[in-house]
Amino acid sequence: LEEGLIFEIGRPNVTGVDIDEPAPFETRLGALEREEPIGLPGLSEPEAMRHYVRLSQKNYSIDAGIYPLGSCTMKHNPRLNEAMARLPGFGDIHPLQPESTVAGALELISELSRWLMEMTGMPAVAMSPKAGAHGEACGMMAIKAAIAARGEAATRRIVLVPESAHGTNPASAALVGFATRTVPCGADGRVDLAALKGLLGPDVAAIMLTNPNTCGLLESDIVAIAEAMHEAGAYFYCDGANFNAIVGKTRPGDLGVDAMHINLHKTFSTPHGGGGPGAGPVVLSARLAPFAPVPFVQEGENGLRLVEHVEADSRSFGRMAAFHGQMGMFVRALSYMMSHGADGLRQASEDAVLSANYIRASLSDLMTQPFGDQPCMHEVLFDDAWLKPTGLSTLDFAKAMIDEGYHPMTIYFPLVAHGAMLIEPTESESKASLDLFIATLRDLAFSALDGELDRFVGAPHDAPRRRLDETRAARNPVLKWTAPAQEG
Amino acid sequence: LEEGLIFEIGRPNVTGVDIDEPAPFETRLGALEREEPIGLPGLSEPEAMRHYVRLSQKNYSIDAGIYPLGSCTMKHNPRLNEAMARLPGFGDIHPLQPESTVAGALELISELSRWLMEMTGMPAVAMSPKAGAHGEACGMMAIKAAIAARGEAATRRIVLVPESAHGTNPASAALVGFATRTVPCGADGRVDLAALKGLLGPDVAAIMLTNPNTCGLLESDIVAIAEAMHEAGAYFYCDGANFNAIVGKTRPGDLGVDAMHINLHKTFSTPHGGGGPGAGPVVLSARLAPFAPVPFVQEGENGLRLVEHVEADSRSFGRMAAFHGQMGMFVRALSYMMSHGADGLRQASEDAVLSANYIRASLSDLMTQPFGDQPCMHEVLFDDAWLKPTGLSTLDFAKAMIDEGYHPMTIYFPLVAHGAMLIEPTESESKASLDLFIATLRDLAFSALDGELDRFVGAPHDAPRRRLDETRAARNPVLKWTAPAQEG
Amino acid sequence: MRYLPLNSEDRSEMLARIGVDSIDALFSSIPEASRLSRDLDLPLRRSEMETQRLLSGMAARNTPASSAPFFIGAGAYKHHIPASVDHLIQRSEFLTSYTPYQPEISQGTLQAIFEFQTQVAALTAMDVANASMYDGSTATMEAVLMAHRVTKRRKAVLSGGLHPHYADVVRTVSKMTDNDALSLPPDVFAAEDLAAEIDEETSCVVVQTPDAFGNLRDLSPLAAACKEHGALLIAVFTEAVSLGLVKPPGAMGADIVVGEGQSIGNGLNFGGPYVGLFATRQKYLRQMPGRLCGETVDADGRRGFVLTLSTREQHIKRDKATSSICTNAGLCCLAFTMHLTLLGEAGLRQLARVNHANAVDLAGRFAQIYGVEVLNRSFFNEFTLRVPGPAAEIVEHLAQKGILGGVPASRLWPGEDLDDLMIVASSEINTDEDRAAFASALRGIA
Amino acid sequence: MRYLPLNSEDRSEMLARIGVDSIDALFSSIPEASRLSRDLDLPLRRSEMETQRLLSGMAARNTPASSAPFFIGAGAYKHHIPASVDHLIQRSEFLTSYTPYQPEISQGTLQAIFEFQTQVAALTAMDVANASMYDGSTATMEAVLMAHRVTKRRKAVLSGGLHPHYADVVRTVSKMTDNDALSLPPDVFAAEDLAAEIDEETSCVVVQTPDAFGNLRDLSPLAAACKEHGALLIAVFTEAVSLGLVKPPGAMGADIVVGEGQSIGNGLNFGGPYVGLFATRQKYLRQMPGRLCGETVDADGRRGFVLTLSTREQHIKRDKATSSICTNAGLCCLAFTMHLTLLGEAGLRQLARVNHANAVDLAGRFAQIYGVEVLNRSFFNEFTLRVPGPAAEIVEHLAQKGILGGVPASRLWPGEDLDDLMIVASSEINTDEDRAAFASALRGIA
Repeated sequence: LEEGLIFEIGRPNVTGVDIDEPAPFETRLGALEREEPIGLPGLSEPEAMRHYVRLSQKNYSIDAGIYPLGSCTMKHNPRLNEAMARLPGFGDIHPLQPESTVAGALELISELSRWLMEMTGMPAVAMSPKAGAHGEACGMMAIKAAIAARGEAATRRIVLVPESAHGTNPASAALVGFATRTVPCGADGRVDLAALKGLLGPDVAAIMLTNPNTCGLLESDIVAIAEAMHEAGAYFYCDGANFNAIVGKTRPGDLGVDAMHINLHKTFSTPHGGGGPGAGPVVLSARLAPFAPVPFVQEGENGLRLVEHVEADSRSFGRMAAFHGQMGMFVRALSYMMSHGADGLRQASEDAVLSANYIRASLSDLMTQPFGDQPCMHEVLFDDAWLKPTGLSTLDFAKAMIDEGYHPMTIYFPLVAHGAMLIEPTESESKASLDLFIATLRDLAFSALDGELDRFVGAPHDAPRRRLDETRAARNPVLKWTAPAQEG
Repeated sequence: LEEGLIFEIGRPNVTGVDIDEPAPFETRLGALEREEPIGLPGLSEPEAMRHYVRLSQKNYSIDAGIYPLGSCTMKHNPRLNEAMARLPGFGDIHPLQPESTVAGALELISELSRWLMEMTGMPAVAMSPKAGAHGEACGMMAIKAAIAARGEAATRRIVLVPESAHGTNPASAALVGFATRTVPCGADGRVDLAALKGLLGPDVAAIMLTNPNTCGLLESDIVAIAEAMHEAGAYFYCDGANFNAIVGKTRPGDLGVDAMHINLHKTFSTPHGGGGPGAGPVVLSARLAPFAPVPFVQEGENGLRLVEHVEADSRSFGRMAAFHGQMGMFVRALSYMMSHGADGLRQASEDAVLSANYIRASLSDLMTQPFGDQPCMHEVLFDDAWLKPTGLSTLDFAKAMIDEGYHPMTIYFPLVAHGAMLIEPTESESKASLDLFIATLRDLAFSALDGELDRFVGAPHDAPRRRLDETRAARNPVLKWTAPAQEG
Repeated sequence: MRYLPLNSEDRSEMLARIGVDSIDALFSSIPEASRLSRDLDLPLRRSEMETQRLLSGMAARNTPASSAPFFIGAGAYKHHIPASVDHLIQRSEFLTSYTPYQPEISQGTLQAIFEFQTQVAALTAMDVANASMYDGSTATMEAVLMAHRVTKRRKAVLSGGLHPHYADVVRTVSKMTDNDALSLPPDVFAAEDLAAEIDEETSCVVVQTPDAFGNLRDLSPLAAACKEHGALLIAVFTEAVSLGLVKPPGAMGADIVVGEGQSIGNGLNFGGPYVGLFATRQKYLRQMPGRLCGETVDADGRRGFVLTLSTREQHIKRDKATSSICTNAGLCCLAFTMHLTLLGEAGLRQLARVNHANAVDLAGRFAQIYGVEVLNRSFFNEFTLRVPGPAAEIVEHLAQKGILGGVPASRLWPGEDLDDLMIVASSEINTDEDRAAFASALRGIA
Repeated sequence: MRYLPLNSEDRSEMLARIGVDSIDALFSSIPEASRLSRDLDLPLRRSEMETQRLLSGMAARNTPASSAPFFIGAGAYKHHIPASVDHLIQRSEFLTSYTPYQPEISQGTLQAIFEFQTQVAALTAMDVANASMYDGSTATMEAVLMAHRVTKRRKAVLSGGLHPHYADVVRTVSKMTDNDALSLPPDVFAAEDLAAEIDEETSCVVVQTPDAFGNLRDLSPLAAACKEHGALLIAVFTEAVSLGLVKPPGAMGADIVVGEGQSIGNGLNFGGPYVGLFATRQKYLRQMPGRLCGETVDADGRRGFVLTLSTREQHIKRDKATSSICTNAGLCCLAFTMHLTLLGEAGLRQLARVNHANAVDLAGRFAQIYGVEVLNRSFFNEFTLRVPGPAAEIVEHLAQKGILGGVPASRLWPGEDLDDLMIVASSEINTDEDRAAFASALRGIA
């Protein structure tokens, strides 16, 4: 059964909400009452329920299968966390209630901050950024403010970004008014330290480095990089998207990092929700801490206190967003952290790395790796060199996985690998699940190498949709429903 | 992907629950500690989540499509009701808490009773029966107790049951120690009044009559039947499974009914949950009210009071089950009733009847009805006469519906129709949904009449399973998993 | 009305297709005198917000178990249920599906039932289990009726340690069917001699362990006595978690094992819905009440599950059925299975150990209170206290102090001179502080 | 640990396949000196029950909106959300899916986004809407940056009626990028002359309606002034429900419309997660930030949906992208769409009417209190009160009396001499009794 759009199945005079008629009253809208129809369809509750249940059934989900998207960290989302975020004491409090009525909320933010600071070895954290990229912007703003405070605003305007970086890195740097310069990647998949040093100078504000990097490799020169940056008067921003690989094993603060955002929705399992919401708190070194944005929770004489404005003697660079950050995500992340504890968090990182290497070791005889077969961290990167003789693309291979019941891995990222396939199993998969996944990929790989092209070129065959025409969508964008022209 | 049994994928030393080790202590188990392994597999939380999510995806559900099971009343299950039943004040109270701590629970039971009594026009209700059949047993026990109180226990031992009755009716009568005798059905699908009268005598305790009956027809002689029963010194038990057709239109009490169970999970939409739980309160006439079982909530001087035992001067026949009934279902049902109100409840019955007749009118040219084309109540009954020339069975037709994305109707019930197909759309379907359902059935019917047998005989083709071998299951029952024999 | 998709335009079109003028034409078979010519004397429809407000108001007039130190058991137990269980049973595909009569599109429910049956058989150490009964009390009643069928005898002997509600249910049905149910008096110390009550008319002996006073009972001698007289031994439990730590009835010779499954996966709910467990020996399979799920294969030879042996059931056998049960406790047994799967063998054993440890700790605290006495020699997570004075008043006092502290025996067995006894349970939900608060409050009152 | 499926046996086997001796061998690329050689100074793992207990304890130290007469708005609004919305967004397939980069197995999310985009465009009366931003404040910031790109100018004029947090966010980014953001002083009476501030360097004017003081503003004259100077008009709203009753910005000539969508489908959550709405005119499509979903067909010609125009986005365009946003507010926009679908046109209009009626009623009650003054000539469901004395103290007093009664203007605009103003909202959740209690309490204090 095909499911139409609400605009096709709904009607403007149908509603799934009963609202009592108000007593007669005189409006006070000035002359600004809406006159025209809005054009919104309504559905009764049974119809709405069915519509969205049916839509949901067209989605893949981590609850139903492994979601091996490298760099995205699709792991188990405990339902305890959902229940906790929905406690009225968290879910049903207003950001501008009197402080005396939200003591527990401030306590939660403070407690979460403590965990984040200890895990990262950093002395401060800005809680308000709303997602990873927003956190990057926050970190870069702190760096910019620090540079301005040193009187170097006009000269230090360059941010170094490795080839393998997430696209958000250069975009966030640009948002904050920096120019970016690319740092090449060495033959081992890591930043070329010599090349990096060659780029350093009085015009360089910072480097944005993902660690472990997007090739799934730990930047082993990281301490040297940090030292080089600091010697050159620049800052070290770390993209924390892959922090889940190293929790409890090493601390960014101990490596010389000045700022790092933490994706609560990756490392600490607040669910992705089909694209969000996330949360991106940013830990800051002592050098950057004074520039942290408002609001923040401060330990005061009478307990915790909420600072909502840049106070007179403050060097805070300003505000990232309205209110106090992604409280709903804070609750989920703290629930996750408290459940794991120090021991469980380290074990989770170890299991994530173990599982990625297990996949690597189980596929490396068939599939090629751009930087050779070396231990990886929480994700393993293959390229398409091994597919060359077959004429198939990474996309074909990925789409064929769908017919086997799997969501594909991340493809064509990072850009440093040709036809990249980046696999991140996370710690949430059982060995049986990994074994079946490996067996399926091996079967597909043999099939590709044996020339069974139909299995790939037409894929997927068994999904709610066959391969979709993305070019057509972009060439003639249809971005909303419009009523078909009336006949007649 | 196939999903194994927990016994195949789980391991006894794996757990998805963290439980702290207790401080050392001395057991006080006597000598009765368990020694042998239990044989229970465990799954970590992510594995358990995935296992049951995947299993769920093999189920049809009312949320995803029309579920036209006649006599089962699969209607929309509002999620408000689920939320209300989970309020800690309802879901997390113990049946033996001090009465002073459950005032709201008694209030809810009292309020629900009030609604049930007014809707049925009956002066009393026994709340504790756990499902429809349990309610039938409760009603029959009240009748038996009343007969015994009249000193006729030894003589009045026969219960009349129409051919078209639910199987629970004779089974419940038998459970209570009655013998049953079958009342034939007339050419119009209704009880043959003359035949019924012929069966009456001093040995008859009661009739169990479903109204509207299982052919979807209202027993239009009902008042005469009630009078005949009463004149003969017998009682009139009404099976309330189909009460949803007549709420607000007529009241069983006004028709002369002495006892009727109400399926809260049918008429009042507490969800079926794949087979339960239900709830089957029984309304009672003034003649039967004194015999109602404990416990019950009584209006006392200081408000409501819970009566848990048969008190000295009471004629209560005893107890149906531990504690006070299906509280969780009570909350859901009352939430449903309060949402609808008197107006909405009547409208729901009208819409249910309207929808059934709409289906009837839209299919009656193709499919045959055992008692001719006459207005039906909330469900419409077809037989297989029209399928005769095709050689196909009702089962084949039903299974073919699965391939079209539909759950089949009730088949082979009631027994009075040959190859019965009993369709109940309920009030929850939109006209668009009904139209599509009708179009699909018409298409299938034409296909059958055109001799496209493959579409039916092999059906279903596109379900999680093809047709299952029920004979094999019954011949050699395998009712639990057993470990495969070890190799070696 | 938000739940009704049809609007007046739809209704008119549909009436037109049907060929009648008005909706009332479709109700014309109701005798005119019996048609309701007025509105029901009930409130009109309410918005979701208003309904929620009213029901929340009622709920607020109850004291939830989670809001107070909580020690009530006596047939219903509060345990921590993992959040994932409630999430999973609310999946549309489980919550809003029907009894799996069409197996091809109900494999989810069917496979879960098959897992449930296997788990229950393992827990009880029996051969076969059914797909659930309404609750423990009705399962007990069904077990007695089954024993009558098997033995073709009509007398049940009920232990004085059987939950009194369960005994009431059995007695009520026995009275209706002119069967005999011999109830022994409340057996606080598990000292009754049940074997002495068995005669050649006895179809079954019904005995509970842990019993209603919390005592653990060794059923083996009784099983031997039953066997000797051709009677069946029906073992009952109300606390399924106990089976993680104590010897299962099946290992002590029970012929039928029934019990309440609420305490695994299901909340208190003021007494329902709960889930009745029912297991027996293979040889009695065809006399078993209730639904059964069995394994089979589909047309392609793939394993699948179906409801089976329905020739025992009411919809086929009608008045000759082994039970009148139809709707059972589907979703509750699903919750049971999910929780037990999360626990697994290791988790259940650990959970049971913690329960026992907490009860032992609590009993130890009470032992130090002058005038209070723990009567049990053995127990799992529940025991009986003798208190100085009417237990009902003490329980009420405790409630006023914010402690839900147990059930007075007089509430369960009124008129049996047990006024100074109360039954107290302690599970993993109780903290040290909870137990200390209870002991301290009791010391203050007693 | 309950969330980790691997046990030590699994780990050993996996290490063996990998060919290393220990897990630490896989972490050998961490410089030895930087390896953490101790446990983190944090508690060890906790059971679900214990975690729940601790977090519930924190939650209990807050006062939920539903527990008191509640009148706080100022950018976040409490409305009744149908229970079905929260149920639906918790479906595994929505909650635990990723951004729909693989459209063939993400049609559920994609179709819902397409519905969302259409709904937002309709509500705002604009041509195109994106798939959501983080919240209203960041959407406003993105709108200003977009206006700079479109006009190739660098100066934004910010109305004194703009939510001060929103203004702060715009100013913060402007400062970082050496752009100019001219903020007008708090404009209590909607009396500022924004048109007078537009010059040839002005890229955009940012104006909110209903504004932060609750006033409704006619944007049409300002739109004309913007057009005249080649600047864009950015219209902002923080209360999406208002669009059911008031003239939409698109009908008054706005070029970009941004706003907070929280109040439809989303709870208060102490400020987040919320959902930023972003709509503009077709001609500016390629300058738009954020994700877009578009219609296309699959290999069989069936309609389907995909993410499109990603050449604007960071993962393709990197430092030339129209925004750095990646993760947006997916699940919140889903909740928005579901709630709005349940409302439909008729429901939204009725909801908006009830909100307005309740606010008018409340304002009427306040008008009768000596010393208290409603300052607005027009408003939707929120207005500004002048009170005799510091509003911050009055709000605190009200809280102590169990009423959550509004936001002191001094909390939003500190140091601006607005100490005697408070901003008060009233939605459909307020009963007559709530409003009477508020008025009576205020009379007692003021």
